[in-house]
Amino acid sequence: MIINHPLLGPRDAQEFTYLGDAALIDRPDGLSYPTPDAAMDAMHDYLYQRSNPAGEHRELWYHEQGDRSWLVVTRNTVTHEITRVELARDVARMRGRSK
Amino acid sequence: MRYSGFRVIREALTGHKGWGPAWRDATPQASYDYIIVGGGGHGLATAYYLAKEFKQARIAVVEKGWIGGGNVGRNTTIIRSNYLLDGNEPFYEFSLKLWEGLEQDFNYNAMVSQRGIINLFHTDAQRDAYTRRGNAMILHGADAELLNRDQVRAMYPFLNFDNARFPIKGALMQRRGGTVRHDAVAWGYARGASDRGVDIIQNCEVTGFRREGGRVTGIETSRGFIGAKKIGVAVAGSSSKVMAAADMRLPMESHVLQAFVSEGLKPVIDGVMTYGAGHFYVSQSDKGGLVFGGDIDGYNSYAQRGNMPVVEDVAEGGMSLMPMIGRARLLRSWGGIMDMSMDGSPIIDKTDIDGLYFNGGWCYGGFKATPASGWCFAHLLATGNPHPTATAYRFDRFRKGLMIDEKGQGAQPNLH
Amino acid sequence: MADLSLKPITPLGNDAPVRVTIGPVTIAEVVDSAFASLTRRMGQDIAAVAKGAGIPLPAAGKVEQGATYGAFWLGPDSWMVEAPFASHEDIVAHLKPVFGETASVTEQTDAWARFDVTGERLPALFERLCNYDIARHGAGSASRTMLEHLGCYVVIRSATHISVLGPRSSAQSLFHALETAAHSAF
Amino acid sequence: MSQKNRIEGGQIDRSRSLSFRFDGKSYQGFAGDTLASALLANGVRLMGRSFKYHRPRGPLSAGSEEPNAIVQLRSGARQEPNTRATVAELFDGLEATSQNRFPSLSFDVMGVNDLLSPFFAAGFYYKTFMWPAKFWESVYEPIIRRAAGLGALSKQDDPDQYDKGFLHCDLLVIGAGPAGLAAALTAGRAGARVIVTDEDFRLGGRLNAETHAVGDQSGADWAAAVVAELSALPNVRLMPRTTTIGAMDHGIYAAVERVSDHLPVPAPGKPRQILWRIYSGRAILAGGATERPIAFENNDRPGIMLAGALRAYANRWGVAVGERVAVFTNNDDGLRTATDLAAKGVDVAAVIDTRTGGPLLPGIRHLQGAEVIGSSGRLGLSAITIRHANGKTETLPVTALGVSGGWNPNLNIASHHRGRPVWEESIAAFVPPKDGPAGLSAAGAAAGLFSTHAALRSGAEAAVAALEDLGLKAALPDLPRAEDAPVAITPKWYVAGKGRAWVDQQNDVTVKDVKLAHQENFVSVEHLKRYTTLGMATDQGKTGNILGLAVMAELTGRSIPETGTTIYRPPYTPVAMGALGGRSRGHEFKPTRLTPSHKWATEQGAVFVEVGMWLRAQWFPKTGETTWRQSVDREVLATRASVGICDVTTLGKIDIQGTDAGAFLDKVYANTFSTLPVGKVRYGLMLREDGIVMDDGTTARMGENEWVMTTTTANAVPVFRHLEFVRQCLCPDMDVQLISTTEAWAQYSVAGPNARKLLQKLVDQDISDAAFPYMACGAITVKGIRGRLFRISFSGELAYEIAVPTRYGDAMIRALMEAGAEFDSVAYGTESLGVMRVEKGHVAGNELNGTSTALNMGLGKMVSKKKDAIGMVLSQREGLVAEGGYRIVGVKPVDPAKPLTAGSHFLETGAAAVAANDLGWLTSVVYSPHVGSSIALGYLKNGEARKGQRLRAVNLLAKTEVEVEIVSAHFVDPEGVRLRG
Repeated sequence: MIINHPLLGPRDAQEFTYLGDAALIDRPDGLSYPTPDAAMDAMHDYLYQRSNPAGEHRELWYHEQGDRSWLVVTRNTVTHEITRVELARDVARMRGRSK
Repeated sequence: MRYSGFRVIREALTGHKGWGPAWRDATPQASYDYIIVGGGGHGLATAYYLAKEFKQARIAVVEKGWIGGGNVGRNTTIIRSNYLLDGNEPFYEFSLKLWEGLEQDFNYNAMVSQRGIINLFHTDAQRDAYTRRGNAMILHGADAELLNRDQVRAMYPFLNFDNARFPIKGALMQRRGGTVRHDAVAWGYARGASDRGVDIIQNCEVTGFRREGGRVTGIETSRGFIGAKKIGVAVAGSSSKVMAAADMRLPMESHVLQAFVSEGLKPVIDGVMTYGAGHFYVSQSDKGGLVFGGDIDGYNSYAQRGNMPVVEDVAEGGMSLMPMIGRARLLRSWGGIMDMSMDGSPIIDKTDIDGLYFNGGWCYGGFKATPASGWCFAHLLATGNPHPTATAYRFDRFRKGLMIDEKGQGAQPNLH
Repeated sequence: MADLSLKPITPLGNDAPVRVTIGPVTIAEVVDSAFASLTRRMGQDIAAVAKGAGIPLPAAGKVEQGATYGAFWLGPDSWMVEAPFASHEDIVAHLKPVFGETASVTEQTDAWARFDVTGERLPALFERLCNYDIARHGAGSASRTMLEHLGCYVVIRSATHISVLGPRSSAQSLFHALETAAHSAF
Repeated sequence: MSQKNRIEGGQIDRSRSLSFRFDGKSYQGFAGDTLASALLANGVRLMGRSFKYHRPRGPLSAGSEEPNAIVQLRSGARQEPNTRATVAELFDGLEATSQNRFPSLSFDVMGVNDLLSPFFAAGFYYKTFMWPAKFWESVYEPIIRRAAGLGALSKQDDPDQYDKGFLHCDLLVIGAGPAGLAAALTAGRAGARVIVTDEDFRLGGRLNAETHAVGDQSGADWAAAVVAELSALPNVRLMPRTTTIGAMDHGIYAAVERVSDHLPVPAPGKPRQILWRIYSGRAILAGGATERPIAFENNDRPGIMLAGALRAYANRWGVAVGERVAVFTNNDDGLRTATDLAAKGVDVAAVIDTRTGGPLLPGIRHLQGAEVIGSSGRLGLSAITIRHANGKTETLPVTALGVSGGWNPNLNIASHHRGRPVWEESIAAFVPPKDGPAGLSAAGAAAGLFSTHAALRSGAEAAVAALEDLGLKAALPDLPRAEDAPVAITPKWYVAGKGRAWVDQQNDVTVKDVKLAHQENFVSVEHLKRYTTLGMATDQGKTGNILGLAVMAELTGRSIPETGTTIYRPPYTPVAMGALGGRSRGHEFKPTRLTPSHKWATEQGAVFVEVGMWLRAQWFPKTGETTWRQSVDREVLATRASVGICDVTTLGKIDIQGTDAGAFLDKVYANTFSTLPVGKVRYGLMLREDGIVMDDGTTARMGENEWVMTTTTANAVPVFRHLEFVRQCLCPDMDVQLISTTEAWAQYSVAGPNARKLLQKLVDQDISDAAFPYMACGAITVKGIRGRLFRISFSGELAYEIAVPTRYGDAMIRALMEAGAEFDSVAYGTESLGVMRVEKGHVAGNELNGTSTALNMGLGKMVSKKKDAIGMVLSQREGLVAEGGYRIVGVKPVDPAKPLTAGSHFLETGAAAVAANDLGWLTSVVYSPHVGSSIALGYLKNGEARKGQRLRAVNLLAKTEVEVEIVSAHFVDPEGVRLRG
């Protein structure tokens, strides 16, 4: 596969390491819950539950053998067609993450 | 119709006119007591044991395409019970015992062949881990041996012992491990189930579950609604898709695993071998092809095909382990979809919806599990309780911190 | 008392750099440049000071050579700065005063084994080593890519001069790969 | 030697005669021959035996689709089983032997299978061999395995080299026949980067095998002229002997170039084959078409071949396969074979045409509405039996028969993304799917366009369209005149009859087997294939598959498109494993990482061990030491008594800078770091999000905003990846910068009571306990060289880790040993490192096993609940904090003489060896010269409470057990006095 890196252009996916669903960006704040159980519920859903769609999938790839950018790649899991590639850092900020 | 050597001879002399269909092609009835969604190995085995061992009736298996067309028809045919953890080992040993009696049980020669499996190790840490595992296996009543380098060499002299980047130091061996003719497993279960009155319905795709007050009452299919008291889903490769129709998210991702077969060769590799320093495992089929594979491609996929990096990675492992295969030719590659769970172990459990049961998340260990998976799923469906060897395969183990993580990779499906 | 002063060795483990010629190409171990990574700190602007100090900050995928300093792009807001080893052995000491707390600077000289490949038909060699399209990118391009299972920087200084920077501990494996590929290609 | 069947003409170089051997017998051929054409020229038709019935077989084809003429090429370590004689390029001294026969090809005792064939019908083995149960493995299967298989591996290492590479182009053209050449010409002249691959050693495809003209020259001459023009274009790369084996994602194609297979041995330094990964903007499949036979009784005898092949042998190789030939066809293309052979003076006895009406061939006995219903000849065709339109039968003596059932486009690659082929009635064949790989189009015969004119035109047009997609302009070249005959075919799949009519010749699948599969409900094409093995031979059913499914379609009453095809998968033709492995084998399987002290350690005769990619010194044998234990005991005792030195460069080092670095470390470590003063080091515990320990190590604060993290050797890469994930994806606004410095610094551990004394001789600054206390760190100089010093200890002794730029690493170890001489300092390796860390109770690889928590490791208190560090929340799940869980303990044998074994399990005294009684296991075992016995760390259920208890450490693999005492994991200096000394 070829991932069209937003900064470097087309690169062989072999240079990247795959993590999984881009929802892993949306990490809950473990201290923001009324009880430890509630925090565990939220963290459990975050870490273990997956939509795993047959079709469009937003997912995290790390350019390990390249510039070490984490990317959010929008890819069809049935055809492998890639329709969008973004820097994960930008996506994280768009989702309201900061420090 | 019972198969036997005499029968084969008689048919041969009379032009094979007497052979009937191996299984009936059934058309859906209005309703059943049990519907098994998925006509793969696990689904067919479930129906077979429901009828034969748990004396249940009014059972149907519905299959989207043709039976045995999923991973049971597309794998590297290995059976073994060389697991480490308490949650797994009893189940896989139960499965191996079922394999050992399978052909006589369902009167079909699936060519269960216990020619032994060895896991090579190349470091002291791997040796320690295999020692721990071998002991765990024996504690669970399985067989295990630790071979030293010379014992491995005597067994497979053509391995790379003298010019290796990662020298072979020994191996964990399970003599009762081996291979099975994978397609025949599906056909044998289908035939056995069909003979016991199970309706096998091909080309019937499930499009939804009908629910009334928190319990399932049947399935919507491409061939209309079919009612059911209990529904068991065993659709490896499509688990998330099918369960989404019941509004469930699963702790798993679907990944593609490629596997390969070489041209037919005279016998050279007797048993099954896994390489401890690369992603490569191999056996040789009765037909002569080297059947081998390695790692999954590593990204979510339903495409049933992979890409070159893994093909090359596997070949590099093979060439570094047994440089003689440089002149053997790869004949065919294929890709199957693995439901990779979050700890690398499966789920056989009730769902929160009454009457709906789930069997999946087998990663790439599903084939060897087929008999026990069918038996244990049938047990759960028929009795409502998990089979003693499958009590750990629960949905809530992740929430409770009771993961069954053989590889110690954590919630990273593509590393299991 | 014995002389305890320290003498350096090359990445390939010798007193002097190695150099071989195979067909039209020469592969040379290079030890006369010092390297440091330069990364802009959050919210800082370093363009002006860099310019003032003659330190180029090339765009993504590019390499640029200044009078004393050269640099190629490592990642977002991050560059590998090169300078002559003789004058800049302690390159960090040169760069810190320039950037102060506006950038993070880390010595990288000995993190890498540098091999310069010179000669004609370099694409014919590199097509057997990495998937980086030498012909399309051309002179002035630089990229990290996979080469013989190693993460290496391929720096195209000109059509006939390419530097390969690989992990220093794997210098021998990398050099062997370059040699083998050259024999295979020419 | 006479080449009795050689006739004039063809593209062979008669000035270059080549000698070769087949089954020990010597023959002559010419440059340009294949092994098959050369053998046929010499009158040899029998070249192989079939898989199941061991039937005598000769070539069916003249190309890579060959199912029958499968031989063993070369000998010794280069022995190459299952080689298709029809594509094996002849070279001087070529050596080939027939395979799958005993004792000889002409007399094969396994031929008895043919007589027993009624018992070996499709799937018979599923119905028998089940009694008694044990007999399968012990009796039946071994016999089957011995009988199965085709050629044999040498069991020796492949002596040849292989290579890999990456190519980039705008347009990839797969196949260099008329369509491919026209496409390449169009794109090449437009200046696009073009790559043309063709499996043949001579470019031109069918143009080399046909007689009709292209423009005013012969097809072969036109092809040669175009090839000459293309070779002159710098932007075009012609790759003969290169098979494109598969379509991957996003325009990537895999191709294998056979660089040296046409040579006796590869030239020095040159590979046998190269695997190319081709990155294309667009691709055109111009792979031509494959002819299919018509099945009839005994249609598999040597001498019976595809009509197009019979023609190709005559036109391209100047070989008349038989002195008297016939043609059996259901289409006009078959008639060409008759006319071409007749024109070459070959005696064409008859053309048996299943069709009626239409013009008769002039001057040739053209029997319309007739069928071939049988053949005879034990080891080769001697006669065929014809049934005339009027029902009369006739036996016609011929030694060769050309059969044509029509042509199938070679669409495989277009279906590699699982697109389903489309049935085209007008040619009675499947054409490429509409939903093939993105960017791939088909042209010429591969697209079902069979005339030369249509091939040329479609190739050129496909190129124009492909370039347009890429924003490049190309003009249609003025194409030469060429034949444009329409396809005239009346489908005929098999001739009904009592006997066996072969569908898959190599695997011996007959029409009867297909019928039996149908009878037993194996009607899906996938079931048909798997039950009968149709299409599973080395040719993957290139000639037989469509035939088989046509028969099944007829039986089920479904149409052929309804019946469908099986899935097309890579590779297009079989590929040598060596090519897929490339250079990565032997010691080059993976790169080797060497430590800075490697050169010195080698001089010391150190024993090395693989640690990941690293080679590390395991121990340093001294003269007189005969066992590794002696060396390791000496190293450990000397270190604890005085001072020892160990290269610890392999530990991961990560430079962490930025104003938020402290907060960042608080996020990724379970314990707190932001409070650490400058100049101090702290031990850190890193968790995965699931609460399991990921890694541990020390992190030093070198400056206000400058930190240096160390990781374990094994986890350096995953930890860095994890840090980048937290930095970019979870905390995108933190001011933190990361870079690895693992390779930049050579780092040595100097441990033991005399460590300070030794180091002070080299370090220019004061490192007294007052100036440089326990857990201090800082920049120093070593004889004027910049360095770093960390006062940390893994051994429990007074210890430091000192770092200098890697280029000085070699000098540093020499200097340390020199300076340490007065203290009898020793160098120690990974074994002693392991002994001392176990003596001190430090966890390492065997304890950091990916399933253990801080609590398991006795480090539970390190997990701060006050901050939301990665893994904190989930580390508190009930299953992970349950009472009685695994805790790390120290283990000692009650009898010091008894050795322990890592991996042994804990059982209580008297408890049966069953899983229910399993209490845990020994993780790490060493011999401690300090304790004077084997000691171990272990994970033990409720371990804390069991200290002082006696248990059994059982190793059921070796049938040994040792009574052990559970003790504290700290075997030396539990109070930690020494390291603060």
